[in-house]
Amino acid sequence: MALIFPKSTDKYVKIGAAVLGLLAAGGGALAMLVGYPKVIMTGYQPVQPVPYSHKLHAGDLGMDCYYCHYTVDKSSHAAVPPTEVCMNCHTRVKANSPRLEKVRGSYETGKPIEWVRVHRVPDYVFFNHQSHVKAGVSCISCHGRVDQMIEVKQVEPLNMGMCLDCHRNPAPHIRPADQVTNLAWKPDRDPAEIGREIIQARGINPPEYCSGCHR
Amino acid sequence: MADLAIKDPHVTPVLVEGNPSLHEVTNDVAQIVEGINRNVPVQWYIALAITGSITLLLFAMLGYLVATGIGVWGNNQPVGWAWDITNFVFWIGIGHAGTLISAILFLFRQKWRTSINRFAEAMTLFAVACALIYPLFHTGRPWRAAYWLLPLPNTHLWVWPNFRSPLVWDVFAVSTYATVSALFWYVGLVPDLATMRDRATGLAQKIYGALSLGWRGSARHWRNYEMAYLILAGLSTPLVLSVHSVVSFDFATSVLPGWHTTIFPPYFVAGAIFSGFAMVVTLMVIARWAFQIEHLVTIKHLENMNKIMLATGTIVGYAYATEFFIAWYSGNPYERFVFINRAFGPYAWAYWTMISCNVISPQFFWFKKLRTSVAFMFVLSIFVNIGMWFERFVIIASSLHRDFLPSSWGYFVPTWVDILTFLGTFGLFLTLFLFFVRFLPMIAVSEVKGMMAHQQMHHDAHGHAAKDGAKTHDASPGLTPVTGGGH
Amino acid sequence: MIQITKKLTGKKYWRSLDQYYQTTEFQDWLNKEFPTQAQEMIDEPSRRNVLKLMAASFALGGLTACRRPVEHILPYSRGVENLIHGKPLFYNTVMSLGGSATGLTARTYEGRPTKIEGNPDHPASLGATRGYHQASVLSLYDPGRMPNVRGDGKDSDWNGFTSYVQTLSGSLGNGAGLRFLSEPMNSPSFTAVKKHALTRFPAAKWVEYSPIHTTATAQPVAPRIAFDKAAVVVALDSDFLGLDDTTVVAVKEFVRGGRKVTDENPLMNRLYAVEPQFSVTGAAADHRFRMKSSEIAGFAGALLSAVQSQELKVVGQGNSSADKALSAIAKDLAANRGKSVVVAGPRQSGAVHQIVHQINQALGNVGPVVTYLKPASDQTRPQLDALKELAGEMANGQVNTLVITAWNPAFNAPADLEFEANLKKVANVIYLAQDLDETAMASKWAIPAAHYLESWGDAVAFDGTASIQQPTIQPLHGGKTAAELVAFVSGYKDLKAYDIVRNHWLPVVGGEKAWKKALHDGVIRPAAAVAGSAAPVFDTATPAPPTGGYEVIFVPSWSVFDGRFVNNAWLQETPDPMTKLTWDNAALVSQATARKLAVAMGDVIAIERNGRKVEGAVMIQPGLADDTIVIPVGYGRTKVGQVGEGAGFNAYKIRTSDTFGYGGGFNVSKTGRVYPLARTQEFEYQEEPKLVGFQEDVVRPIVREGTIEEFKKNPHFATEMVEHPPLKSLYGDYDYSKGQQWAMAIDLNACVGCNACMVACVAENNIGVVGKEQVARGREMHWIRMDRYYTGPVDEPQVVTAPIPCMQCETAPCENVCPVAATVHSPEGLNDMVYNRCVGTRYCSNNCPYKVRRFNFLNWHINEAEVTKMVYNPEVTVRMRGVMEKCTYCVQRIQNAKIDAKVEGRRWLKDGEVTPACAQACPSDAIVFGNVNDLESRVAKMKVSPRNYGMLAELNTKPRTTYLAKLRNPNPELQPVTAAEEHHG
Amino acid sequence: MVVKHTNSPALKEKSVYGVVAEFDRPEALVAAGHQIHHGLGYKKIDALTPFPIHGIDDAIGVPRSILGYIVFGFGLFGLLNAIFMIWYTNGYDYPLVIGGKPLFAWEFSIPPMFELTILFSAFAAVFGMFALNGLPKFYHPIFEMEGWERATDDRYMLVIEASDPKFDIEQTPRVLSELGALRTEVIAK
Repeated sequence: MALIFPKSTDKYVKIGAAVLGLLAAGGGALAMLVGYPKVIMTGYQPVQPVPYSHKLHAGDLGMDCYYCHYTVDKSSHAAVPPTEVCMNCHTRVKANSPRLEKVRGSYETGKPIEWVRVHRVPDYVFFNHQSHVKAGVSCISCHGRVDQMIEVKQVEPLNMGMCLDCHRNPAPHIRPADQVTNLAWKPDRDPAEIGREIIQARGINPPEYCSGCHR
Repeated sequence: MADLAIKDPHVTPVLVEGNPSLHEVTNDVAQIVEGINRNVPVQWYIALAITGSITLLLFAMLGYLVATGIGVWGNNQPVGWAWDITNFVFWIGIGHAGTLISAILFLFRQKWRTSINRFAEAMTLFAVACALIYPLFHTGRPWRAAYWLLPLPNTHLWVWPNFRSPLVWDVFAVSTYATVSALFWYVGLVPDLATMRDRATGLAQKIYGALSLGWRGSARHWRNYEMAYLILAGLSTPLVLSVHSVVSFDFATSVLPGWHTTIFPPYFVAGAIFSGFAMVVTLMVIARWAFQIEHLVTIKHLENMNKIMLATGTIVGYAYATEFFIAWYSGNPYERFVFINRAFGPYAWAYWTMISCNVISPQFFWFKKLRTSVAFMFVLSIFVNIGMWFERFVIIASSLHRDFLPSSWGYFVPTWVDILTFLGTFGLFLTLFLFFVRFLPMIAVSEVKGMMAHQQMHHDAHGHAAKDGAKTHDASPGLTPVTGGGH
Repeated sequence: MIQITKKLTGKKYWRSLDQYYQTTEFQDWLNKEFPTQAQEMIDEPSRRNVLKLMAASFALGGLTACRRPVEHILPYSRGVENLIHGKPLFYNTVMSLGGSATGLTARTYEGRPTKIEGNPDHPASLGATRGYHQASVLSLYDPGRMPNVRGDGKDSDWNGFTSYVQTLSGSLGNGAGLRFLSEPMNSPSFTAVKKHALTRFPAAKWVEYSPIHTTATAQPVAPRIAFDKAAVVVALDSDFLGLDDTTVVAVKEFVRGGRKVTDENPLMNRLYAVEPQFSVTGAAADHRFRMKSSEIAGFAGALLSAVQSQELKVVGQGNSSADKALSAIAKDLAANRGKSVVVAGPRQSGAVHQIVHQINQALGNVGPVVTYLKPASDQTRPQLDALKELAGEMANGQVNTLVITAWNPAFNAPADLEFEANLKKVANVIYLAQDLDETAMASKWAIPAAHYLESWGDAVAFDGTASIQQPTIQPLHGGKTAAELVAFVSGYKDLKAYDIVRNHWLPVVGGEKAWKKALHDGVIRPAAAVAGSAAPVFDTATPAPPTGGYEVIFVPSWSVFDGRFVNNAWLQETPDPMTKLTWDNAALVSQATARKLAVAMGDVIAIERNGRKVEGAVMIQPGLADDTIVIPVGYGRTKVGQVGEGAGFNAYKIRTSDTFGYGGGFNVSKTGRVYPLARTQEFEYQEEPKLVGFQEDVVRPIVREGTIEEFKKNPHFATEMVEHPPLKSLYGDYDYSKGQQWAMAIDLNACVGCNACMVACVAENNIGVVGKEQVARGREMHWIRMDRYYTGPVDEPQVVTAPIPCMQCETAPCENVCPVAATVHSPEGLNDMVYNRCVGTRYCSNNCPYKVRRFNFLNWHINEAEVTKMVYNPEVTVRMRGVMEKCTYCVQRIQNAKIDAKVEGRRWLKDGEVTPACAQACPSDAIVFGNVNDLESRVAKMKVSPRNYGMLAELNTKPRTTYLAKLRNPNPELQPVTAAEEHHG
Repeated sequence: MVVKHTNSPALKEKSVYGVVAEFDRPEALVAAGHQIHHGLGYKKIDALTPFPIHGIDDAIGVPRSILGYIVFGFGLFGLLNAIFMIWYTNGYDYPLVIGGKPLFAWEFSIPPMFELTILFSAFAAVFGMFALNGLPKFYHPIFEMEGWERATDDRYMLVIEASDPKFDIEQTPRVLSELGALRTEVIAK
């Protein structure tokens, strides 16, 4: 009787299967790579309405983070400063630079500057800056070397895995209170060791249970 | 079930009537498919149009549900589960007959299974497909449940399922069952697909050819094939028992009076077989009439299934009685109340529907006249289907609606969405079935032929075999076909 | 829950149904009873929301999109004084309701008040609140509030009103045609403005009126009863634990006085309640007797002669159980001379109060227990007389200008005064309107009223302690206060509320510093002297109400008070403590009366007297006086915002000035219509319903109670009510002996079932309101509910109440069954519920023996106005559709307290440093929360009380919330049937 | 290509796949196979039948299937897999206190352990079977024989492959005919 499939069919079937297998494997690997939090959740760097350079202020001029983000050790929110704070200096410094147009405008009209939010956690996560800063967790742990960024960029995934890694092993991220905002801090010995000592002394026990952050 | 084995080796039961030749058998089955291929009877299209539109209705309801919320159903506090899980258990239960026939009856060497197992297995798959809708869509956020219930990584954090939860056990049990049943079904199909391939022409031949993977029926194939089939049967037997046991754990491991019962696993399994066979009978009665295969699916087959329904139905009835006794005997007031409430409370109507359909009606099958009457068994099998649905509803709703604290007691009333969704699953079920009978051999031809050849041997050997039915195989000169007969 | 299958009228809170009320389909549909139809009706509108819903759900689900939507941060342009973004600010203020002031503390976030607590320094609050106070913050954000000034039925503005007043003031002359109608005055600064106004217009008249008579307003003298000094209390038609007063003082003192029973000190006060309705006071009573209001006077008289006659032989004339008990009660009183009290409710006539006063005098209770104070208001004549006179003057055109600062008189004035009609006869009606209500529609000018949380004011408490009403937010709709309006109309053009209040108080307190302190403390010390005469004069002139036929009793509603909270969804959904009815009022009748009328639950009856008629649904409530119909007033508003419209029926329609409190002579007829009622609790008894003959009687030992005698005999009677095998775990137990372990103890003997905890919980935890249908379907969301069970004989039952929050079981059945580990245990013993992990299988709720878990069957927040969303507590996630939620012990408060402690370098919290909303609001201090591992904590001490038992602990759930059994202190001479005895017998 | 009858050996042996003989009854097939294998000592024999014929394996010397061992191995793997998965996810990677139960315990692990064992075994059984059978194999010379369609219907084919040392393009078909084949046919590669 007539042949259903030519002789070569099986060859092609084998090749096809092999190709499919490779594609599946490759695709899976790719998905894992792309899906990896560090990859998909970082790198967000929006353009801000005012060309404010953290590198200049926090880095070169060496202003302390607290100066602008003055509620970071008092409240869950790290306040984005009122225009007032900018004007404390800029009434004299660069008083009529065109790049500060928006700032002066806001100060005169009382209309807020529309800063674009860079770092965010979902609504159901209750992150508290005060408790972290007071415990000695440096800004750098979540925000990176902001003092070297001209335009602020998200460098950490800020996902739950990241939170838990630190909550389960806080020592490497704990610093003496006076070094929290010193992003360039280079201790002479193993920072984790220092962290452990502080944890011992202060009895720091970060929550690992759900209601610690989800309410 | 060994008591269902054919008692007397001398009188071989008529499992195929009119003593057709093997070729005629092949034709009878294959031509159902091919005949349709050439000119499909208009009835088929009408049927498909009806079931198809009901299926669309199902999808519409599910879409509406996902878009709006579980609130479109009647579920409430305290009746957190109602028709959703009732339908799930109902369909899963129906999904037990197929694998049971293929596996357990195979191990018990029930030759009569060969004419109905393919059909029953198909039914199993479609029933499980319908069942699988509910565990997913009864959740408040199915788009999350879809992958959070499985041990898969997730971008935010690898939070894992809770393996203490019977629902997770369910996910494993039901998905395993679905997979294994599908494999079992396909393995059984391969030789017949080869047969179809060798009869077909053109595109059909290509398709059947591809599906049959170049099956040649070589002795080397058959040897591995039989081993695989035997192993699958051996695996499926505990599996089929485990599935409904695990489903029953959803209730048995809870603290709720009326759910927290050790009798559930066996009693659920019995109930599942009961409902499964009922559904097979319902559909088979229609199919054998519609496709004129009465000589392949004989009264004998149907009668055997009715016997099994009689047996399992009685087991189920006994379980109901035991529940009551234990509730009384436990002296636990909550336990006692739940059962009194079942029989005499707001859901008494459901309870007595269940009793009359599941316990009383199958008793008619004690009479041979009735259990061999096609019309009667058809009606009765439908009653059993209804009864078994109500069993699940009674267990779920009547236990939930009045539990420990009277302050939180309530009542459940279904909404039109509840009703149409359930109706829709029947649409899906039947649509799949229509495609099955249209494109695949609904009877395991190779097995039937094997069995016939074996009975042929029997005649030639004019029953010189030993008195024991099981031994006959070994005794007859090494020419006994195996599938459907066993070694 | 037959209601489910039936038509449910009344406003659906979470979606509008206007379009249906016109259509004919709706009318046909009314007659059908198929749930499928009902479902159609309910679901139709939400199809339009499909897309919104999907969006909402995904957004809230926190789906990480590859492309992130741009979010803006808008900082202040200039910093705000002492505002720290994300930290709450607390302001002390004061709220007046029904003529009494309650000092409150408002919690604000970024200038939004979100939560009200009691001010512990305030004598009328002592830190606790009623549901009204808790919910008042929602009324502030009510989208139905009066949005702008209305003149001559058209939208106008303040300027328009100004010019109008300018032209008007010319025509006012000496004020002969000028009248003022205000709420009962308890605001010193407003009183000052009033004086100014009346001096400016000498011929003008000022009338005070409130539709609800409270202890503070019913009589020309305000009795001050120190319940903590009374060993025996006899309440005659008095709901002093309930709504006789909107403050919580009586509850606090009554409980402190003799309900906090310990095994060292098993002393308990005794409460007799003789009443027509079934009030929470009756529920708390050790002996409760039902008696028609009209018979109270006779009973009081008999009691008087009994206590006066030395041998106490006198018995009551009637043959009710109360009359039989009379001599025993008299003996009991006589045995407690100087430390007992008889109290009559504000609905009773002055004559009754007179008698009660004489009884107290005869018993020497006046002085040690009862003193009489000057009411805050200086209006000496009975309110109704003044109002009647005003109505008369309006009718015959003597009034050409009427300034109304009282709430909605057109709706709530006695029907016989035809107030709404008479308003039309007045040329210039100026009305300070909360919303566009009946009165606003009948007025020439309607001015938006400022909410107390957004305006300056003051109020003086019963003991003369004044408090400044401090605003927490700018007026949302540019509302005015009563004082401002009156000042404005009477010619003080640009006098702001702030000036009015400050000008009045600055000299009084003496200086800026004291003023600041007054604002900070929320009270002004010393209190003004308010002592009244020892020989009080009661209003005996007003004749007693008519009798005969059916007697109707008009009571304030727990939900809407006099109707002003009809548009407040939190209160509407909070069930009545006794009837468990939501979103409606009903005509409450006893079984006997229901039989007599041949009506069942939900049957609509017509109640008629002198041609005034109203139709309303019947609800059968055990324990009411026969031939008596109890009707909560305030429902059946016709002009109201989206929440309250169509809820209940308007009892004011048949409430005339002669039947103001209660009255007989009503005719009742059946209409044949049925009106479905939505209740949160359908089963009234702990006894299992008798379904079949051979079923034995089982009383479930859930809310356990006994008598004080039983307690003395066997302090552990409660735990011994249940026998069970030793509770062993398959795996062995988890160790909770370390660290802080949170737990709660609820003293059922203190709880009066006032529901304050429920409303407080709703306010604190952003709990969704579901509306009437959904309640009827059993989908209400309250994290803490108030279970109410009747015990004893059906016609003379007693009542036990129990707040049921999550038990935070150590071996929680809910946790085991969750497939995605969305509910797990914290090392501090909390049963955490993780909304963002929940997929909503509802398995946990099924497996919860207490059924305290609540599922978001639909998106309850979908139709909430933007302004209403301002009330959300930013510390708590707003749950989306499809997830489970439940009581968390206010974990947000625990976490914040822990953070504060850590910042201070403390590991452990002090006892009382964290208080859940329910415990904080509780007027009777029944709910106590704390760390059980701190043996000094109040909760740890309660846990070791012999009365302490775990509900359903026999299931080995190891609940963290436990209960202290309820006790009754019956008079040995009157053998009562207590539930405890039924357990044994 | 197909060649009828046996007298003119047009076919070179090396281009021949083998000889197929068609029988109409299973007994005949088995008898013939038995004779060919045990009697005449042919090795490379195969039987192609529409349904399994018991006894043919011994007759033509087909060894027992080894599938069982494969399945057992995979089943065991499935079991260990399940144990590891539950321990790793619930007990190690993300420990959570749930209902006061231990992080890992065999009691609550039994159902998934069982199911995964079954699942892996089933996969092994099916795909193992196909693998052992060298399926899928869409082309096979035998398909070219005349009247193949009846090999899956009601005829029983016996094949002697050309690679068999005793194979003889003249003899073998004759032998088969003598053993009662209805007809024989030489199949090209």
